[in-house]
Formats: sequence, structure tokens, C-alpha cells
Amino acid sequence: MPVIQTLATVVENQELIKDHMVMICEAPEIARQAQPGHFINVNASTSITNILRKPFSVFHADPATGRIAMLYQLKGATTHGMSRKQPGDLVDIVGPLGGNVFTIDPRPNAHHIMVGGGYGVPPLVFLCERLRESGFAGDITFIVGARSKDLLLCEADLANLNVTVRPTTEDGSRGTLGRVTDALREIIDERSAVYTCGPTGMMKAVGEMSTAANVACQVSLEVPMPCGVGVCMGCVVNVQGASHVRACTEGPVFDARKVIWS
Amino acid sequence: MPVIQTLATVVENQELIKDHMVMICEAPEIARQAQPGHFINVNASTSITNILRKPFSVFHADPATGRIAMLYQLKGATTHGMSRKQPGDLVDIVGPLGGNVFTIDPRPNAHHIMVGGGYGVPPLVFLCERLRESGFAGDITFIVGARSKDLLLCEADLANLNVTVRPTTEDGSRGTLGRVTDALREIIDERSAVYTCGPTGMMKAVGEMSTAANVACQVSLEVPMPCGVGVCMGCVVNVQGASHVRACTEGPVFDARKVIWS
Amino acid sequence: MTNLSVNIGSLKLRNPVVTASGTFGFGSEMANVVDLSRLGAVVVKSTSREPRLGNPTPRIVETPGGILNAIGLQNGGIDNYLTEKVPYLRQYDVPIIVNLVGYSVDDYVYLAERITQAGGAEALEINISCPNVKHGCDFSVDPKLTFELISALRKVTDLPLITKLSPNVTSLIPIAQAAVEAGTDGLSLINTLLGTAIDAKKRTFKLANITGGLSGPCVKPVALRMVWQVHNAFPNTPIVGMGGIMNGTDAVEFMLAGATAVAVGTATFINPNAVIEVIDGIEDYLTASGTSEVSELVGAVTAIA
Amino acid sequence: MTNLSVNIGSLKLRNPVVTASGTFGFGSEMANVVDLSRLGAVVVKSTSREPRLGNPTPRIVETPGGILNAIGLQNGGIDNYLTEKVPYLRQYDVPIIVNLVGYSVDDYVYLAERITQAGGAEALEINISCPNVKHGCDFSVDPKLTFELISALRKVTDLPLITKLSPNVTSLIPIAQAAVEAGTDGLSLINTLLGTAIDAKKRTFKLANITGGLSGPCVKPVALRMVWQVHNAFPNTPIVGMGGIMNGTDAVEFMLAGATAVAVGTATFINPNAVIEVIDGIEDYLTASGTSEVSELVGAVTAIA
Ligand SMILES: Cc1cc2nc3c(=O)[nH]c(=O)nc-3n(C[C@H](O)[C@H](O)[C@H](O)COP(=O)(O)OP(=O)(O)OC[C@H]3O[C@@H](n4cnc5c(N)ncnc54)[C@H](O)[C@@H]3O)c2cc1C
Ligand SMILES: Cc1cc2nc3c(=O)[nH]c(=O)nc-3n(C[C@H](O)[C@H](O)[C@H](O)COP(=O)(O)OP(=O)(O)OC[C@H]3O[C@@H](n4cnc5c(N)ncnc54)[C@H](O)[C@@H]3O)c2cc1C
Ligand SMILES: Cc1cc2nc3c(=O)[nH]c(=O)nc-3n(C[C@H](O)[C@H](O)[C@H](O)COP(=O)(O)O)c2cc1C
Ligand SMILES: Cc1cc2nc3c(=O)[nH]c(=O)nc-3n(C[C@H](O)[C@H](O)[C@H](O)COP(=O)(O)O)c2cc1C
Ligand code: FES
Ligand code: FES
Repeated sequence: MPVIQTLATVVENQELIKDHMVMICEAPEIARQAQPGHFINVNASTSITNILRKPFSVFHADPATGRIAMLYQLKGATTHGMSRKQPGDLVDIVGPLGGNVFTIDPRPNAHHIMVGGGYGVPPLVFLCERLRESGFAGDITFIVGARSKDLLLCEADLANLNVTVRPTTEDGSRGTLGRVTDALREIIDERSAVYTCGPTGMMKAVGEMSTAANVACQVSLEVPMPCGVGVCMGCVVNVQGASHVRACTEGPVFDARKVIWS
Repeated sequence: MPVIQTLATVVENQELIKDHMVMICEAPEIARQAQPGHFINVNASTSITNILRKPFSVFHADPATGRIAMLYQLKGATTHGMSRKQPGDLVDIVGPLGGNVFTIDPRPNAHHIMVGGGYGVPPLVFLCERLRESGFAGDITFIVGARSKDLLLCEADLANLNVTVRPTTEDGSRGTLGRVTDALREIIDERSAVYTCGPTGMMKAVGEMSTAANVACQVSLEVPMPCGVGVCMGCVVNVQGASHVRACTEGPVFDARKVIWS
Repeated sequence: MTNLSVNIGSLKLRNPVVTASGTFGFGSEMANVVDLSRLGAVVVKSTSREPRLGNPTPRIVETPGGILNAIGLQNGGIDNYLTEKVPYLRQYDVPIIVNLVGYSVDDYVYLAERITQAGGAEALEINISCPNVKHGCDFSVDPKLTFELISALRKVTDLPLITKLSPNVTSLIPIAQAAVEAGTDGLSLINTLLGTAIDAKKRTFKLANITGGLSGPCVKPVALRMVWQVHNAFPNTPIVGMGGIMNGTDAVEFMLAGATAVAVGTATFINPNAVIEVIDGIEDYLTASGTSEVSELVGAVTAIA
Repeated sequence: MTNLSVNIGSLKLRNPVVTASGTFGFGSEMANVVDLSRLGAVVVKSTSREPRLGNPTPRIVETPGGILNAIGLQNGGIDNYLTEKVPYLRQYDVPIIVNLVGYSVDDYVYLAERITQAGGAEALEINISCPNVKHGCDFSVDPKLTFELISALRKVTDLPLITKLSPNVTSLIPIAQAAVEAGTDGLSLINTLLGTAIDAKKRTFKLANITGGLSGPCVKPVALRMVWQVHNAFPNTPIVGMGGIMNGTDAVEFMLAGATAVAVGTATFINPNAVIEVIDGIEDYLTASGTSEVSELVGAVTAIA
């Protein structure tokens, strides 16, 4: 799969919730290839102290329109640079990147359970889209966690996908009071296929609960990725049976049972 | 005179002629102090290869409105950064800078002759404004040189100042055919007081013609000015009787007879 | 028509642009981004006798105008290199330069013999200068050790030897001289500058290894100075110049300073296609300046009149 | 309330922030920008026995994340310093640290005696490390010469001696050790890294002097590493840390690495008020982190758990 480097034209770039924005841009080649779990390396920093690209998950990719979307949280130089882009501006991106993406549990009666938090939600929304596009009509549950209700992401996107959304908030301002695992515990069973992306602590807990329940769980790891293409060796993680494997090329998606959480 | 460092609000930033723009911003303190010959150090580069401020002459300064204007030619990182500023954006400026500015020949019957080229024109326009504001009603001639007529700057500004404008173009597309010195030669006499700013070669020729005619001529030198405040010793020039004097603090305006052209 | 080819000893490069060791993997990673057969040569990641796991993470952090890395020479070892990496690269019409690293002269000699016998490279880059491993710098700061090492290698291989120098020394001349007298065919410089970064909030170092090697645009002025000094001292020894090359103009600057070839490293992280853009940039420069032979640039810089 | 004061030998600074020699003139130039009495100390431009004209222009060029300078120690000489610069600075309640440069031990001794007798400074910074003049670096690369120089100075003055080290060496430790054993009260580092810049179009060097000294944000990782190494080797010798400090956070990083005080240089060119912002930034950091004494930061960096 060829990696595309392109100056994509920004079509839309708007705030979704506080400090979180969605950028839509035109990148036909990438839109054709991108799958849930793939990420895009963005070069948008104007600060001399940040010269590297930063990775962002593919949120939507539409081969028909040739457009892709990224959902980003305002953090540092790159995301602030992205936030200043106007429709019509160009954004320097490389992608789709990632050697191992989400693989759909093929069981027809599978209950696909997405567990997402923060900017871990978008790739899982993309996965739900592709599940439905693939003709899967069965159960999909999306457990989305946040500190409070105004930080919950993407409920709108999920509405149209006939997905059972189970919000959990740590302050109980919406949905289940507590953590995503509190919601997961209630529904996990042998039909479950769990996919998770979000804060590392959350993914670890979800992975362990799934493994304990003997349910397959795929986690999309977040570690700094200086190059994103497998040549810098800066993104290595430890997995069962192999030390220092590259998260960008062996991952970012890993089998939860294999991950050694540091 | 205190040097002001401020984030000035851009009021207007528009193209004047090809590759030349005028930025107007709000800087009351600077507007109050600035005199013709003063310059402003602008920090607007977003390129990691250009971390220093760059100097720009004061084009207009209005204590009443608290606004200053700079006319800039698009060259590198700083000027391109300036060109992207929208009204309402902030621009990081330091000024007014310069230890020696234009001094007006006090003779009531003096014939003030400005000789400007390229972005050397704006500080001389400012000087004409101040001459008229000071109540001087006598003769002011402005010799403005350019390669061809569409590169002539600021004729509009001068129209209202009862200044005799003598354009010279190297292709004869407007005014006198030839160099500014061809126009100067025709009018220079003992009443003349010459002030010049522009390409170094032009200033040298104007200075030498004035000196030969025994007429005082003030030149505003252009050399790279890494700090603009007199501490880096990077801007030094040689003048009669003194080697390596700082153009930013002893100048930028010098007596043409003193300058040793390298 | 411009002629881009250059020679390093008996090694002919179709153009002066190679990859910097450790920034291009073993080529396979980049084959879906870059047409490898356009490169002057592929310089692969440092290869050692045994596989190495390298340092713990974080291994790379950003600094003003550059990055610090402390990978610690993670690599699969010589067996893996010869059985997996070489066959893959041989699919492409591009010379391989393997970067060798060891703890002792024996290690280097063993590696050179294995590769020479197996035909596993067109040239050997001898890394005596990695700042991120213990003893990594013993050779690079000691002319005597450098002379011993290169002499020993010269005996066991006819492959062109390119000795990679460390910038973390008072003067590169004695080290370069030792390598030249021992029969090195070329010199490559610079490796990374030893540095560190600190997280003020956490009051810890940012790298697990504490110190790391600085690379990227920020080091270019130091690298250019060193290339120029070494070229002046040894005008007949080809230099592979590197350190912050981001585009064709940077590459031309290195050649004017005295480099016969140039390597692109950190730039590849920011711009996966950088190495190709550097080749095209050099060609554009030659055309624009009416220069027919790229070799005319080598050492052609002069003082301001 | 936070306590910002630190000591370098017998010299008390109200806060750890001083100006870097050669980037703040003799103070007078900056008096209309900065309230000099807020500074820990004013470190003035290198002063020599005779006036010096310095190098031809261009003297300063921009590089990625920094600048190269080759001023060549232009200054008015010791007489001018004592008759004009000192009386001016004495209008302000701020310690003066004069940076001394000479060709020989005699020069330095002469300067130290003149200044001590005239009460022309509260401390002497001994510049043995300017890369932009011939012989400027002889002392800085030779422990024996450094020992001789500092010993000679120690005999003729009771003023605190701060020896300024060059980063262009394989190891700073032997030089630092020589200065410490000869009785220096403190060390300041780093001076500039030797580099060059080339104009590809013109095929000339950009600096009239060919080489220059690199400073600014780009050198921070190297400077931090050196401060940390020297502090580890000589934990009781106060260090004035510098190299790319642009804000309070940078300054805190240097103190965590082992600096007792910090100097702001190139930042002043970009932001004339930088030195004040650094002072305020350190104070904010101390308040935010609930640290009462700035001295608690010195050398407090630890490895990642
Ligand atoms: C596979 C993958 C997918 C991702 N998808 C998304 C996404 O869809 N949306 C989204 O918003 N984010 C996503 N991220 C996270 C995002 O890439 C980072 O937050 C990125 O650093 C933001 O860039 P920035 O320049 O704005 O902030 P930065 O300047 O990078 O700083 C962000 C914060 O992270 C810290 N930091 C940065 N780099 C490092 C490092 N190397 N080591 C330690 N700390 C560091 C900084 O100190 C700062 O506190 C993803 C990350 C990965 C690995
Ligand atoms: C007192 C004074 C007043 C000025 N007033 C104006 C004005 O009113 N309007 C205006 O448009 N310009 C003015 N200038 C010129 C302006 O400051 C420069 O052109 C400036 O370099 C433009 O900045 P930049 O970042 O856009 O371009 P840069 O990135 O600085 O590059 C511009 C060009 O100049 C070259 N250059 C830059 N710095 C140096 C250096 N140190 N040595 C050699 N070459 C160098 C570059 O190579 C490039 O070709 C003035 C200069 C001075 C000294
Ligand atoms: C992440 C990384 C890993 C590197 N690994 C090696 C290596 O294994 N062997 C080696 O000789 N040099 C290694 N280097 C140094 C580069 O080959 C090169 O000398 C240096 O980065 C300067 O070039 P640049 O500024 O273009 O990156 C590495 C550099 C980086 C950034
Ligand atoms: C233009 C310029 C002139 C300098 N002149 C001197 C000098 O005269 N004496 C000296 O010891 N250091 C001199 N230095 C070095 C600085 O004092 C300081 O060591 C170096 O710039 C690193 O700090 P910085 O990155 O904050 O600038 C000079 C630096 C610059 C940029
Ligand atoms: S991010 Fe560079 S190897 Fe994975
Ligand atoms: S510009 Fe720095 S001294 Fe004149």
C-alpha cells in the first residue's frame, strides 16, 4: 500500500466541543485506502520547538467524495496550527499510516462493542461506519466515556448508524455514572468483540476485563510516533514474545492479550 | 526615549503595488514618538531559519489616532508572515528604533529635495508630511525612481502635500527617462537640502552628486540589523573618522559626506 | 544534460544523495514511499554482531530546530541482515552501504568479513561515533584506536570503507588523519551532537537514556564547518556530508563545503520523500546555475570578495 | 514568598538571571528598554587591553533556530570601559560582571588589576573561549594554560572569578578541573559552538570571517548536557548556565541541570525584554510548583522513574 504525502485542501475545520475540532480535507488517494485504525501524520506546527509531524486517527474516509476527516484536541503546536486553517488552505499530510488496523470479528452473531474515550472515539466511529457499510446488521454497542456530559464525543455521528450508544460520565451528568468498564461489565459476554481506543489507563482496564472474560479485544495504542513510517525506532512497545516492536508498523492496533502495559 | 515592545493590532494590511503592501496597526506609544527615519523591528517569521526581527521604516505615524504604517516589499519569511496578517490580528513590533533620524534643514527658503527608490520612499513621504505639519510652506520636490511606471510608489500620498513629484523611470514609461540623478542634476542648487533613501547604489550616487554640488545630503543606510537596539554589533559601517560604528544607533541616517561606501 | 554521478573510492553513485544510517531503516520500510532505485545508495541502520534491543523509551524528543535520539542501535544483528534485509534490497537497482557497529576491533572485523563474503553490501560505513551507547565513542575520540580499527578492516575487505566521525571532539583532524592513513576510502560526518532535554514540570530528563544525539536543521552550521575543515585537511578523501540537510540547497551547501556525497537523515521523518526532493533540488540547482558536473561543486566555496 | 537570590562565590545576586556577554552591550544601550536594577547582574561585552575594531561585515547571519556571529570582540578597551561604561552603570543598583579577553596571561592580569583597583566590577568573567578570534581558543582547549591563567588571576584579585568555557571540546571536565583547582569561583558555559553558513547561490561563505559562533535556541540541548556534566563533576562550583535560553522554562531547565545562575543572550535580540521575562517566568514557576527557594532547583533533575 503506497503511502501518500500530499498538500490537502481543507474543506471544513470547525469546533465540535470545547478544545476539540474536526478538520475535513480533500485527499482522494488516502480516502480510497484508509481503514479504521489508520492514522495521518500532519505537519502544521509553526513553532521552532516542534519540527516533527504528529499522528491523527482517520475519523471518516469517503472514497466517493475523496474526503477524509480528523478529530483533534487542541494541545500543542501542531493542533493549534491545524486550528488556524481556513477552508481553502492547504494542510501537509502523510498517510494512511499504520501496519495493523482494526480487523472485524467475522462471526455473524458477534456483538461488536466499541469502547472509546476522548480522541480515541473517532477511529471507532469510523469502524462502526465500515461495519454497517459491510452489510453487518447485528448488534453494535458504543461505550463512550468522558468526565462529564459536555465532553462526550460523536453521539450525533452514531445516531444514524443504528448503534446502541452507552455514555458513561465520571460525574454522572449523563448515562452511566463511572468508568467505561462499569458499562462494559454489564454487557460483555461470549458474543462480544471488543475494540478500544482512548487514554492508556482506560484501554488497559478494558483489555484486562475482556481477557478475563475470554473475549478478544483490539487496542489502538498511543505512543509518540516521531516518523510514523517505521524508520526511526522511536515508537517501540513491548508485546508478549517480542521486545521493542514498532507501534507504527506492527500496530497501532494490537491484541489486548499480547500488550505488555508499562 | 523609551523603546516600546508591543503586540499591535493590525487595522489594515493591503497590497499597494505588485509585491508591496502597507500595514497599518495601532501602537499609540510608538505613534507618539516616531519621527521620519525611525524604524520598527517586526517579529513575524514562521520559518525556523529566520528567528530574528527585521526592520521596517515608519511610513506614517499619527499621534492623534495612535496608528503607524509600514510599507513592505515581499521578500522572505518576515514580510510573508506580515502579508498573512488580517485586520484584528496582532503583530509583534519593537520601536521606534534609530539613534539618528532625518533633521530638517532650518533655512526658510530651503528647497527640500527627497530622492527615494523602492521601499526607501515611505520614510521620505513621512518627512514631507512632518515638514508641512511644521508649517513649512516652501518648495518640496520628491524625486521618486523606479524601473517602470507600475513600480512607482506613493504618488497618491504626495498629491495632498503640495509636493512637486518628479518620477523617473529607467524605461521612460513615466516621467524623466533614466535615473533619479538625472532629475536631481536638473534642480540641485545652493537652496537644496537633499534627503535620500533607497537602494545603496542610488544613495551613493545621490550623495556624491550633492557633495559635488556642495549641498548637504542625508542618507538612510540599509544594512542587516540583527538586534536594532545597539547591542549585537552586527550592523556596523565605516564613516569618516570612525570605523565600525553601529548603523542602528549612530544612524540609520548619516551625513552623505561622512559615509564611506563599501 | 547534467552529470550527477560521483565516486567514493571504487564505489560509483548515480547521484550524490544517500540515506543517513538509522533514519531509513533497512530500505524495506520506505519502499512504498520512495523509489529506491533513484537513490545514490541506501545506507542501512547500524548492524551489529548480535541482535540489539536498544534503549528504553522515550527515545526521541523534539528540540528547537531538531530532535534528540537515543535509540541505542536497536537492530536484528548480522544474520538477520544477511538473510532478510539484503535479499529484499537486492530487488532494487541500488548500491547498499551497511553501517557497522561493534564493541571491539574483533566485532568490526567479523562483520566486515561476513558481509564481504556474502556480498551483502557495496561499501561499509564504520560507525565509531554513536553517542548513545557505552564505549560507542571510544574509537571516535582516540586516533590510535581509530587507526587500529580501520587498518584491521582494510586487511579483511576490499569493499570501500567509509569511516563515520563524531562531532563531539575538539578537532576532527587527528581522527580523520588516522582513518585516512589506515586506508579508509571516505569519511562520513557528522554523527549526532551529544545533548539532553529536561522536562521542567516533571523535573526529569525527557529521554530514558538521559542523553541523546542531536540532529536536524539546528546542527547544520556545525556540520558544514566540520565538513569544510576536514575537506581542507584531506582534499583527496571523499566526504559524505550530513547534518540537517532538508532540501537541495542544503545539500549544495555541503558539497560546496567539500562533501562529495550527502546523506539525508532527520528530514525523512518530517518529509518521507525528502531524499528524492534533495536529488531533484540538486539537479535544479545545477541546471539553473549552468553547471554540467555535480562534482564541480565539491569544495568550491570561497570567502566573500 | 519565594526567594530568588543566589551566590557565586562572594557575589550575591538578587536573582539568578544575568545578561550574556556581548548581547547586552555595556548596559547603557538597554537602559531605555529594561530596568537594569531588576537584573541579577549585568555582564558586559568582552573588554580587552587595547580597543578592538572586530571583524569585517557580514558579522551575523541567521541559521535554523539560531544565529552565527563573528563580531570579533569589538570593544573600546579597558580605559574607555573604566572612564565611560562603569560610571554610567553605577547609576543603577546592579552588580557588574566584566568579561575579560586577552592574548596572553599578562593581558588578563593587567585587566584584572586595573578593574580591581578601580572597583570597576563586582566579578570578573574570564573569556578563554571566543571562537571568533585567532588564539581565542588556545586557553579553552588546554587545561595547563587554563590553570596558569586562572592561578595568575587568583593572585592579583579578590573579585569572584567566573571562567567561561568553550563547548568546542571533546570534554569540558579537564578544563573545568584546571579552573577549579586554580581557584575559580564559578564557571560559565556555554560560549558559542563553532559553525559556518554558505550562500549556495553566490558559492561564498555568508560571514566575512568564514566561521562564526552558533547561539540561540538550537544549541540548548548541547548546553544543557554540558551544564549537567560539569555540575556532576564539580557539584560545589557554581555554574552560570547559558545557551538558547528564551524564557523562564528554559532557565529552569538549566538550573535543574545544575546551573546556579543563568545568562540570557541571543533572546535579547529577538525580544529586548527577554531578560525580564525570564526573571518573571522563573518566579511564576516557583510559585506554581510551591518552591520557596530558587536554589532548590539547582541540579534537581532526575532520570525518568
Ligand atoms: C496512532 C495515534 C493516533 C492519534 N490520533 C489522534 C486523534 O485522532 N486526535 C488527537 O487529537 N490526537 C491524536 N493522537 C495524539 C496526538 O498525536 C498528540 O496529542 C500530539 O502530540 C498532538 O500534537 P501537538 O503538536 O498539538 O501537541 P504537542 O506539542 O505534541 O504536545 C502535546 C502534549 O504531549 C506532550 N508530548 C508531545 N510529544 C511527546 C513525546 N515525544 N514524548 C512525551 N510527551 C510528548 C507534550 O509535552 C504536550 O504536553 C494520536 C496519537 C497516536 C499515536
Ligand atoms: C533601517 C532599515 C529600514 C528598512 N525599511 C524597510 C521598509 O520600510 N520596507 C521594506 O520592505 N524593507 C525595509 N528594510 C529592508 C528589510 O528589513 C529587509 O529586506 C528584510 O530582510 C526583509 O525581511 P524578510 O524576512 O522578509 O526577508 P529575509 O528572509 O530577511 O530575506 C530577504 C533577502 O535579504 C537577504 N538577507 C536577509 N538578511 C540578510 C543578512 N543578514 N545578510 C545578507 N543578506 C540578507 C536574504 O538572503 C534575502 O535574499 C529596511 C532595512 C533597514 C536596515
Ligand atoms: C533516530 C536516529 C537514529 C540514528 N541511528 C544511527 C545509526 O544507527 N548509526 C549511525 O551511524 N548514525 C545514526 N544516526 C545519525 C544519522 O545517521 C546522521 O549522522 C545524523 O542524524 C545527522 O544527520 P541529519 O541531521 O540529517 O539527521 C541516527 C540519527 C537519528 C535521528
Ligand atoms: C552577537 C554575539 C556576541 C557575543 N559576544 C561575546 C563576547 O564578547 N564575549 C563572550 O564571552 N561571549 C560572547 N557571546 C556568547 C554569549 O555570551 C553566549 O555565551 C552565547 O551566545 C550562548 O547564549 P545564547 O544562546 O543565549 O546567546 C556572544 C554571543 C553573540 C550572539
Ligand atoms: S514512529 Fe518511527 S518507527 Fe514508528
Ligand atoms: S543591529 Fe545590533 S547593534 Fe545595530
